[in-house]
Amino acid sequence: MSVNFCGVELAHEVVNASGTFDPLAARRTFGEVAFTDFPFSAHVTKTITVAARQGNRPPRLWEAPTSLINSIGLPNKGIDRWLEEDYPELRKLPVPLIVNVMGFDTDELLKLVGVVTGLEDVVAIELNVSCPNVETGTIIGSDPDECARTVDAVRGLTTLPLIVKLTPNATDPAAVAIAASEAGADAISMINTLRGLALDPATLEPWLGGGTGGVSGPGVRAVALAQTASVCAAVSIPIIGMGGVDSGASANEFLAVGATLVAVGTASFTDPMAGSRIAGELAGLRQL
Amino acid sequence: MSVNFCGVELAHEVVNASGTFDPLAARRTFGEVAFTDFPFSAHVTKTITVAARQGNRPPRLWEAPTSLINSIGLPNKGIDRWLEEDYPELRKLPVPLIVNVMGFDTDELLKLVGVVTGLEDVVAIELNVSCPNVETGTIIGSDPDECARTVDAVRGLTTLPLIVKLTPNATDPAAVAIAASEAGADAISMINTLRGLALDPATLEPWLGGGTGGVSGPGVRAVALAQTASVCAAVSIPIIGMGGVDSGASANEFLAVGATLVAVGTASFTDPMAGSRIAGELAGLRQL
Amino acid sequence: MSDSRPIAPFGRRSVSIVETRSLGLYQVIKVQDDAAPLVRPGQFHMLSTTVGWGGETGGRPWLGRAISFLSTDGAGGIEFLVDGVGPGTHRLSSLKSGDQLDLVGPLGNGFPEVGSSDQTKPCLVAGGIGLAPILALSQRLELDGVEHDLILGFRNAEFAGAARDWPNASVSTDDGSVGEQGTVIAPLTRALDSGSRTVYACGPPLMLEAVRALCDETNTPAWFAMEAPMACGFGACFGCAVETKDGIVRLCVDGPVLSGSVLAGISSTGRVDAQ
Amino acid sequence: MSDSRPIAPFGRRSVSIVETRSLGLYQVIKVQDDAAPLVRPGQFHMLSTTVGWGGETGGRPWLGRAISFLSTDGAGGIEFLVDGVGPGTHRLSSLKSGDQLDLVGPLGNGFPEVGSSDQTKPCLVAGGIGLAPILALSQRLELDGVEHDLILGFRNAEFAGAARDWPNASVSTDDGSVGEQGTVIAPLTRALDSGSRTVYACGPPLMLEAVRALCDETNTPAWFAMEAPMACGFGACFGCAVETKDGIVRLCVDGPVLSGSVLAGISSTGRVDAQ
Ligand SMILES: Cc1cc2nc3c(=O)[nH]c(=O)nc-3n(C[C@H](O)[C@H](O)[C@H](O)COP(=O)(O)OP(=O)(O)OC[C@H]3O[C@@H](n4cnc5c(N)ncnc54)[C@H](O)[C@@H]3O)c2cc1C
Ligand SMILES: Cc1cc2nc3c(=O)[nH]c(=O)nc-3n(C[C@H](O)[C@H](O)[C@H](O)COP(=O)(O)OP(=O)(O)OC[C@H]3O[C@@H](n4cnc5c(N)ncnc54)[C@H](O)[C@@H]3O)c2cc1C
Ligand SMILES: Cc1cc2nc3c(=O)[nH]c(=O)nc-3n(C[C@H](O)[C@H](O)[C@H](O)COP(=O)(O)O)c2cc1C
Ligand SMILES: Cc1cc2nc3c(=O)[nH]c(=O)nc-3n(C[C@H](O)[C@H](O)[C@H](O)COP(=O)(O)O)c2cc1C
Ligand code: FES
Ligand code: FES
Repeated sequence: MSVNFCGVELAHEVVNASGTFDPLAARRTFGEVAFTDFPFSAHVTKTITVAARQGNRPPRLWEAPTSLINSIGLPNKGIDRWLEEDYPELRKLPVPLIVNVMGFDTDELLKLVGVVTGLEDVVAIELNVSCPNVETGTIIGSDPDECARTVDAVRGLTTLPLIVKLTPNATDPAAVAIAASEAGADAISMINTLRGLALDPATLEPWLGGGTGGVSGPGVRAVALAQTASVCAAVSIPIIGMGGVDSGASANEFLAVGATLVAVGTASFTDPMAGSRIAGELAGLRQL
Repeated sequence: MSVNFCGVELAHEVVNASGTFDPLAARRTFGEVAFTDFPFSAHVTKTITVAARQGNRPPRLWEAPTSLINSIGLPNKGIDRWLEEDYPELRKLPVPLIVNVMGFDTDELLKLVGVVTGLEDVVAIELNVSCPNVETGTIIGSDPDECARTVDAVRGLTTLPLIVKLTPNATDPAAVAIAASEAGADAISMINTLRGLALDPATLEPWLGGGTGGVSGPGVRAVALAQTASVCAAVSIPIIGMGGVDSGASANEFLAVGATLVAVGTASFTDPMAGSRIAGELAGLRQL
Repeated sequence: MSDSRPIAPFGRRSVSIVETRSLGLYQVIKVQDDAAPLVRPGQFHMLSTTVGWGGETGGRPWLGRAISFLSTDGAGGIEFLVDGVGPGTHRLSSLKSGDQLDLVGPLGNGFPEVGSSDQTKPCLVAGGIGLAPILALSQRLELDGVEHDLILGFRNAEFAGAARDWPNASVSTDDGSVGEQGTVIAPLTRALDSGSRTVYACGPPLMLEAVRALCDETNTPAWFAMEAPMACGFGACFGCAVETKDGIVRLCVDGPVLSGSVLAGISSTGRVDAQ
Repeated sequence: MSDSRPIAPFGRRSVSIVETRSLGLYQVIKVQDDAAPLVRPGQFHMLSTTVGWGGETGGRPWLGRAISFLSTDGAGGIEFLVDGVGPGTHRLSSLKSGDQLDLVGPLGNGFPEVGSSDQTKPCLVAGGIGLAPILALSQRLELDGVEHDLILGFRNAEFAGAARDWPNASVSTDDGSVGEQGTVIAPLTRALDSGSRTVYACGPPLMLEAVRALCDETNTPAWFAMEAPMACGFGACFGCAVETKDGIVRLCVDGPVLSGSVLAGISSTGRVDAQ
C-alpha cells in the first residue's frame, strides 16, 4: 500500500491535516504509543509563523450540523521556539515531517522556508497561503497572480517539494492551482476550511472570538471533493485531498478523483486513531 | 409581523427559495389548501428561461450529511408556455409573485425582463446570475464587472424591484453585491447552491447526470450566514437571506445579520408546510 | 388534467406504529393514520422517523424516504413493507410498536382504477420489494371481486418468504429454491398466451424492462410503478426526473405509475438496485 | 514536563452502560471500562453514544462531549454525572443499561495528588454539575483517610437532591429551600477562617470567580476544575483556549485543573452557562 509522493515513499495515503493533530500533546495524553503507533504516514505540522502567536480570543469552536466551525487563529510558538522545543521531539516520530508555514509578508516566508529546508527528516514544506497579502489585502490563496508570486519568491530557496495549500473560498481554485504549478509548486493540498459564521443563540452576536470561522468536517466534503476534482483535472502535480474525510470510503473518493494523498483533520477529534482506521479501511477496499 | 420589502408589504419574512416549491404540483398533491394556505408570504418562481429546457439527465439528487446535492439543470417550459399555462394559475395564489429569470445572453435577459415587467401581481424580478457569460465564460454572478453589466443592461426596462441572486462560489460575494447595487439592483438574494460533487459508490464515477451539483440544506448554513453577513455589511439595499434555514431560530440568524427576508428551500422537501412553520416560529421568537 | 387521485393532507404529520412484523427478509410496519384513510394502490408516502433520523452515521438518513403502501384497512390502518438497503430503510426497519413515524402523503397517481367490468384480466407482476404496491392492488381487486393473475419473482427462498400469505400466487425464484426456477417472464408469457391481459408491474429496473419489452411485443397494455431518487415527493424539487417518449416527467407527481405506452425503455433511473 | 497523569488508551473505545439512575436533576450513568481502570479525580472523558449520535435534530450532537467522572470502583467501573443542557447531554441522559457508549480518555491532568501528610486541610467546593469531579475527589480522600471539608451549592431543592448521599456535606441553595440560604461563599469563608486550607473547586464560572477572588484575598492555595468548549480533548484542535497569566493554554491538556495562581480571573470561557 506504500505510495510515492513527490519522490518520498510513504507507508499509506493518509496524512494528518495541518493543525488537527499535535503529536506532543497526544503523547502527554496517550503515552509513547501515540508516537510508535502514529496514525498517519507523515506528520504535517500545525502552521508555524515567524513570531509566536497566541491565536484568537476564545470561544474558538462551534458545532454545526456534521461540521465544526473554528476560529483558532494559528496559535504557535514561532519558528525559533518550535525549532528548539518541538522539532527535536517530532523527529522521533516514525514517519517523515511535512512542515506547514505561513508568512505575513515575503520576508517572513523567505525566513521560514530558509530555516525549514535545512532540517533533517523534513521531506516537504507546505505553504499555507490563506493569509492576506499585507500590501494588496487579497487573500493570497484566492488569487492566481498573488499565489504565483508567492511560490516564485521561495522556489529558489529549497529543493524540497513545495506544497501549496489552497483555500476553498475562491471563485476558481483550479486557476490558482495552475498558477502555483506553473510557478514551480510540486504539489497542491486542499481544502482549507470554508468561511462560516456562528451566532451566539442568546445574543445573536458572532459567537467566535475571531468573528467568522472556518468550517470543516463531513458537512464540507461534497464541496471539497468538487474542488479537488477540478484541480486534479487542471494540473499534473500531485494533490493532497481533504475536507470531511471520516472513513476509508470517503478517503477513496478523493483518490478516485485524482488525489495522491488524503489528509484527515476533524475526524481525528472524535477518534484519535481515525487516521489508522481510515488507512486500514482504504487498504480493505483495495482488497475487494 | 408584516414586512416591507422594496415597497411591497408582505405578511411575514418567509418566502420560498426559487426552484424549491411548485404551487401547481403541490395543488395536484394536496388540493386547493396548498393555494389557500400557501406557506410563504410571496411566491418566487422557479427560474424561467427563454427556451424550454428539459433539465439535466437523471440522476439529479444525492443526499449528503444534512444536505442535498442536486443537478436539476433548470428544467422549465420556457417563457411563452409559462405565460400561457402557469402564470394564470399562479395569479390565483393569495400572495404576490416574484419571477426568477435567467438569460444565457443579454438579448435573452432583455426579452425575459421585458415580458415579465408588464405582468399583474408580479412585484419583483429575481435575476439568477449563476449562468456563464457565453462570451467570456465567467459565471456572471462571481464577477463584479459582469454582474454590473448585466444589471445595467436590464435596469432601464423595468420599474419593478430587481433582485440579483448571488452564487456562493465566489471569492468575494460582497464585491459582486456592491457592483450590482451600484448598477441599480434593488435587492440581493443569496445564497444559491455551493458547488459539490457526489460519486456513485459502486463505480466512483460522478453520480449526478450533470457531473457536479449544488449543495443546499443545513450543511451549508454557516457558509450562507457568513456570506449574507458580509454582503449586508457592504450594501444598503435589502437582502433575502437563505441557505439551510429549517427553523425559526435559523431564520432569525439571517435577520440578525441584516437580511430583510428569509427564503426557505430544501426544508420544504421534508415538510411541505415548512414555510408556515418557520414563519410561526419566527413570530413566536419575537414574543419572547 | 382530470386528476382524481386521492389528495394528501397538506404538510407532514406524525403517526404511531401500531404493529411490526417480518415478512421474508422484509419488515412490515403498520401505522394508524387517521388523517388520511384514502389511499390508492401504487401511491406512496415520504417517511422518516421522529427520533433517530438525521444521522446515526454522519448525518444520513436526512431526507424522507419514498415507501409504497402494502395494505390498508380503509380506516387509517396502513401497512408498509420495507427492504433494508441503506441507512433510511434500515432505520425504518428497526422501528417498534409505539414509535413515531413522520409522513407526508399519500403521494403520486397510483395505479389506474380497474373496473370489474373491464374486458381484460389484470395480470399483476412483482419482483422483490416491488411486492408492496402489487399486493396493495391485489388486495383491492379481491375486495372488488376482480379476478386476476398474481406473479411474484424473488431472488431465493429467503426473500420468497414474503409470499407466504398469498398461496394463489405463482412464485418463481432465480435459484429455483421455491416455486418455478427463473424470472417472472416465463409465467407472464404463459398468462399472456392464455388470453387478453392488462399488466400491472413493479420491481427492479431489469425486470421491468423485460416485462415492458414483452408487453410491447405482444401489444399488451401495461402499467409500471417505478422508482427514482426522490427528495420531496410532491413535485417541488424536480429531482425524480424520468425520461419518457413525451419528455422528462417528474415521477412523484406524474407517476410513480407510468403507462408502458410512454416508455421507450426502462433503465435504472438513478437508484443503484440493491437486489 | 514531569507529567504523572494517568495515561489513556490510544483511540476511541466502546463500553457498555451497566447502570443508570437519577441523582437530583442529574443522571448517573455507570460503565464498565476494563481498558482503563486508572483515573484521577478531575480527569474527564470525551463521550458519545454508539447509536443516536450524529444528529437527532439536524446533525447535532456530532462531536464528543467532555464529561468528568463522578466515581470509580478501581476495577473499571466508572460513573459519570450528566446535566442535560443540550443535544449531547440530553442524549447521554437518555441512555439505558446495556446501551453502548464510545469514549476517549481519561483526559486532562486531574487534581494534584493530596497526601495524607499535607499540612493544610483540603476544602472541596462544588456548584451545580461541578459536583462530579469534587465528589470524585472526596471519594478518593475518604479512601485515603484524608479529612476534608465538602461544601456544595445548588440552585434549589430539586438540584440539591444530588447531595442526598453525602450527609456530611455542607449544603447551600440559592433559594434556601435546602440547607443554608445563599452561595457557597459563606460556608467557604467560615472554613477558611477556621484554619489553613487548600481549596479544590468546580462549578459555574461566576461561582469559581467568587471562590478565586476569596482565595486570592486570603492567600489560600486553590485549584479550579474548569470548562471550555472542547472538540477533541487531547490537545489536537487548540479550541479549548483559556487565558491565564502565563498566556493562553489548552484546557484539555494543560487543565482542566488550573492553579488559582495562574488565573487573573475566571470569565465564562465560551460556554453559555445553562444553570
Ligand atoms: C415511489 C417509490 C416507492 C417505493 N416503495 C418502496 C417500498 O414500498 N418499500 C421499500 O423498501 N422501498 C421502496 N422504495 C425504495 C426506497 O425509497 C429506497 O430503497 C430508499 O430510498 C433507500 O434509502 P436508504 O437510506 O435505505 O438507502 P440509500 O439508497 O443509501 O439512500 C437513499 C438516497 O440516497 C442516495 N444514495 C446513497 N447511496 C446510494 C446508492 N448506493 N445508490 C443509490 N442511491 C444512493 C440516493 O439519492 C437515494 O435516493 C420506493 C421508492 C419509490 C421512488
Ligand atoms: C473538562 C470538562 C468536564 C465536564 N464535566 C461535565 C460533567 O461531569 N457533567 C456534565 O453534565 N457536564 C460536564 N461538562 C460540560 C459538558 O461538556 C457540556 O455541558 C456539554 O458539552 C454540552 O453539550 P450539549 O450538546 O448537551 O449542549 P450544547 O452546549 O448545545 O453543545 C455543546 C457544544 O456546542 C456548542 N454550543 C451550541 N450551543 C451552545 C450554547 N448555547 N452555548 C454554548 N455552546 C453551545 C459549544 O461549542 C458547546 O461546546 C464538562 C465540560 C468540560 C470541559
Ligand atoms: C481546529 C482546526 C485547526 C486548523 N489549523 C490549521 C492550520 O494551522 N494550518 C492549516 O493549514 N490548516 C489548518 N486547519 C485546516 C485543516 O488542515 C483542513 O484543511 C480542514 O480542516 C479540512 O479538513 P477536515 O474536514 O478533515 O478537518 C485547521 C482545521 C481545524 C478544524
Ligand atoms: C432542487 C433545487 C432546485 C433549485 N432550483 C433553483 C432555480 O431554479 N433557480 C434558482 O435561482 N435557485 C434554485 N435553487 C437554489 C435555491 O433557491 C436556494 O438558493 C438554495 O437551495 C439554498 O437554500 P436552501 O438551503 O434553503 O435550499 C434550487 C435548489 C434546489 C435544492
Ligand atoms: S421528488 Fe421532488 S419533484 Fe419528485
Ligand atoms: S479540546 Fe482540542 S485542544 Fe483542547
